Amino acid sequence: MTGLFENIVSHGWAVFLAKLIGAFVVGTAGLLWTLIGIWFERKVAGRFQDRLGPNRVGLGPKGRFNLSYKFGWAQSIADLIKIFLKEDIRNTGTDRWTFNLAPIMVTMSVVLLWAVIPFSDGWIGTDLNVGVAYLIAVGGIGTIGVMMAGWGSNNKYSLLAGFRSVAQLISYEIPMVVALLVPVLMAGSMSTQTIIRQQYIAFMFAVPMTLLIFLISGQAENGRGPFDLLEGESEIVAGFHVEYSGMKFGMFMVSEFLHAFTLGLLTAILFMGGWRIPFVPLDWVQEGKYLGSFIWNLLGFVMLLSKAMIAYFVLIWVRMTLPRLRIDHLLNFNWKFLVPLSLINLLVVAFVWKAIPGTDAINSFADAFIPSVVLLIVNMAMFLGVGAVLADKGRQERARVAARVYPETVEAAPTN
Amino acid sequence: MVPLWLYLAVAAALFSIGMFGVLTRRNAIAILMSIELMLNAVNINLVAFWRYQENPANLSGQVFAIFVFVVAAAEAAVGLALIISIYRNRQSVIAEDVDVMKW
Amino acid sequence: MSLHPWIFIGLFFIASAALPSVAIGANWLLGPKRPNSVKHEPYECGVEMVGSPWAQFRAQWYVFALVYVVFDVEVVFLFPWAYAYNSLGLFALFEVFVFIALLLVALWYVVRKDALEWS
Amino acid sequence: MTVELLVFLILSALTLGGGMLVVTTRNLFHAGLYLMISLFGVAGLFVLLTAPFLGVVQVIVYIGAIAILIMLAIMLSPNITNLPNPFTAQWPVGAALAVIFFVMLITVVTPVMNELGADDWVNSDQLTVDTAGDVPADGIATLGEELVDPHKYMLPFEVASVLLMAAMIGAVLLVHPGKQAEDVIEDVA
Repeated sequence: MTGLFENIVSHGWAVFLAKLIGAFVVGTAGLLWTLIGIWFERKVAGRFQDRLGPNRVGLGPKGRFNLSYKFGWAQSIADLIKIFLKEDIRNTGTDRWTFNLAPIMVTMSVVLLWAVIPFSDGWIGTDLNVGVAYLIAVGGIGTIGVMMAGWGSNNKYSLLAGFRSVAQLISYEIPMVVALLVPVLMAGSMSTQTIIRQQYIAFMFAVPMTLLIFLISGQAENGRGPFDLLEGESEIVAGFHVEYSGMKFGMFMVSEFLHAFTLGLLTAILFMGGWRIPFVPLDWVQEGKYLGSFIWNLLGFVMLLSKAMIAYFVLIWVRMTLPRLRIDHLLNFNWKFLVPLSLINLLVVAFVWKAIPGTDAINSFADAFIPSVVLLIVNMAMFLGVGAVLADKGRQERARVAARVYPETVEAAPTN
Repeated sequence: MVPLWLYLAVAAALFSIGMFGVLTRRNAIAILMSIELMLNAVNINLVAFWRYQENPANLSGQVFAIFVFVVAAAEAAVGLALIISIYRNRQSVIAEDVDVMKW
Repeated sequence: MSLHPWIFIGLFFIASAALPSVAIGANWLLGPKRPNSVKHEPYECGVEMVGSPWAQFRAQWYVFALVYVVFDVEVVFLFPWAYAYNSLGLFALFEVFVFIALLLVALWYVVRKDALEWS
Repeated sequence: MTVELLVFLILSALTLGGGMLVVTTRNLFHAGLYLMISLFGVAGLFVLLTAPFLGVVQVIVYIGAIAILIMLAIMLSPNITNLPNPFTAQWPVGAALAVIFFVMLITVVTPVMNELGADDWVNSDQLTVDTAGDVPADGIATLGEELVDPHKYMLPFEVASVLLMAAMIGAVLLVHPGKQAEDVIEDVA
């Protein structure tokens, strides 16, 4: 691409133009991906709830059950067209700039994540040496957007939900960040690309506990699944974006879906080995052996997408299965359980990492094998410990609630 | 590269703006925000001097800036807590109204 | 260290701000505009709005943000440590252990004070 | 004008413009947002000074945490959108002092520049190209090593932890007085 422009303009401008176009292409691809993502999610959600999901819109051959548009693949496109034709309402008393900028900020915070996502060995926006810290920094912009939306709407529900959302977002950012430290520590780098290259054995097999913490806090950061009380229909009507309509509301929707998928991507990159194809040596891909580098890159891209889809599917699964948490439970769970657990987990991994010799230079599957097995065993022990603690807490809590709600039954029942 | 004095000028201007805010705003939270601006001016200076020394391999400027972050965080946390506490007792966040110690 | 990658980040900033703006702008152009005073009232489940949305909020929210700030700053120290961990000795781990332990003690205190309790 | 200078000018405009608006806006919520813009400009300046880690940390800590804390505190206090009179009566004195201080700082900066060998300091890459050395390729690793190095910054590192602990406990005690603390306050008052 740069070469193409060099014929027309000077080298500096050629690089600039190529990068600008690259940025727009990646950003647009990200936003358009939501069309597929939303369709996929609605389909999967439909199956979880024992229904079909979107099945009308779209052209296709006649199906077995005489439903000619069975897959509804064009549902998202129809929704897109519809949302473009909606009236853009701004209610009285809103703070104009704050109100209008909020959806842009929220979308930005998600799209910006894509700048450092390595889609393949050679396909990456830019490989920052502070990549993981950048991911966290960008995430913070979304919090500001939520706050602006809540405040700018001149609505009690919005403001209250904005407060709640901010409390949730900032609370769950801590375990997420601490969980991100573990891959950084194991790879000895903050660059997303290096983290992938260092996963001779995917980190998810070595540190499943960290993966779990990351997924839980990521899901909460995204405000989905059991943590979707910031838009709980029965409590605060639609959360901080109750006053938004048309594309501004659409942008909140898009950013939520895109964030969910990006979370899947990040899980794939940081814990599942990213574009690395299992059992294929790294230098085949990097030097383009046998197949040529384009094919390897393409294969890596497909690999990354399928891993991301698996993670995304798990997240949808959790979202569709678990009931919504109450806000006090949500915050208690974070501060009294997840934050200490993530910090202790970090220390344990760091200790094991130092205790095993040879972890400072891992350059092959064989190097990674023993540390991974030891870490896995340690993680299993941690799972058992945490499970025991949780089971004990659960028993106490049930007894406490029972004593409050049915005092007479508890007194009558045998104490043991 | 951009000459050093430009960074220093920006930092000086930011510091003066912050100072103006601290001296003239009535709202205590606004004063605190101005203080944050001043701290940032200091940080710009620290990092600029670090960058323009002959041997930037010595990271003292960056380390200093990080410790300024810590101090700023602690200051903001305690300062705002004080303001909220004062508001609770005296129903005001105007700095001039808090004059019990002015005798 | 070159600043080269950051040019892309800067451009990505522009792109990621421009794309949603274009979408919202297109919606503004394409959508109908039929304002009326009822439609533009703030939503309160159909009831007319009473008073300003500026109800007084509790300091509860502030406590969460406060604890968050402290842990966020802590993470800033942990990032370089984790980055350089492979070239550090066991003593560095001990230092970080003390570092984290102090903050966990503070968190324990805050929890014991019931300051993080939703009341 | 080089690209770097252009970027620098944009970032300083963000920083100073944002800062200016912070101290003059009546609406405190907007002031908080302008503060974020200003801090963001500073983060950009850090990146331009080849300290990208600091730039990112600036966004994480200042914008993502401290500014949000300030915003929450703003939203907790009443009557923020239209302060009747945002400035004290002595604001001209404050403005004059700030201007004098600014002029003073600039005049202090100038001789230093001259001493360092940039006679024509208004128009130069002289100073910078000659004296500024190369930044280490792996600055963050060095940062990590130095922070926990007993001969370098180990003590400040641990003291930072103590400071944060004290700040957290103290601030929570102030905002969330338990039963005993409330009694104490009432006794004093």
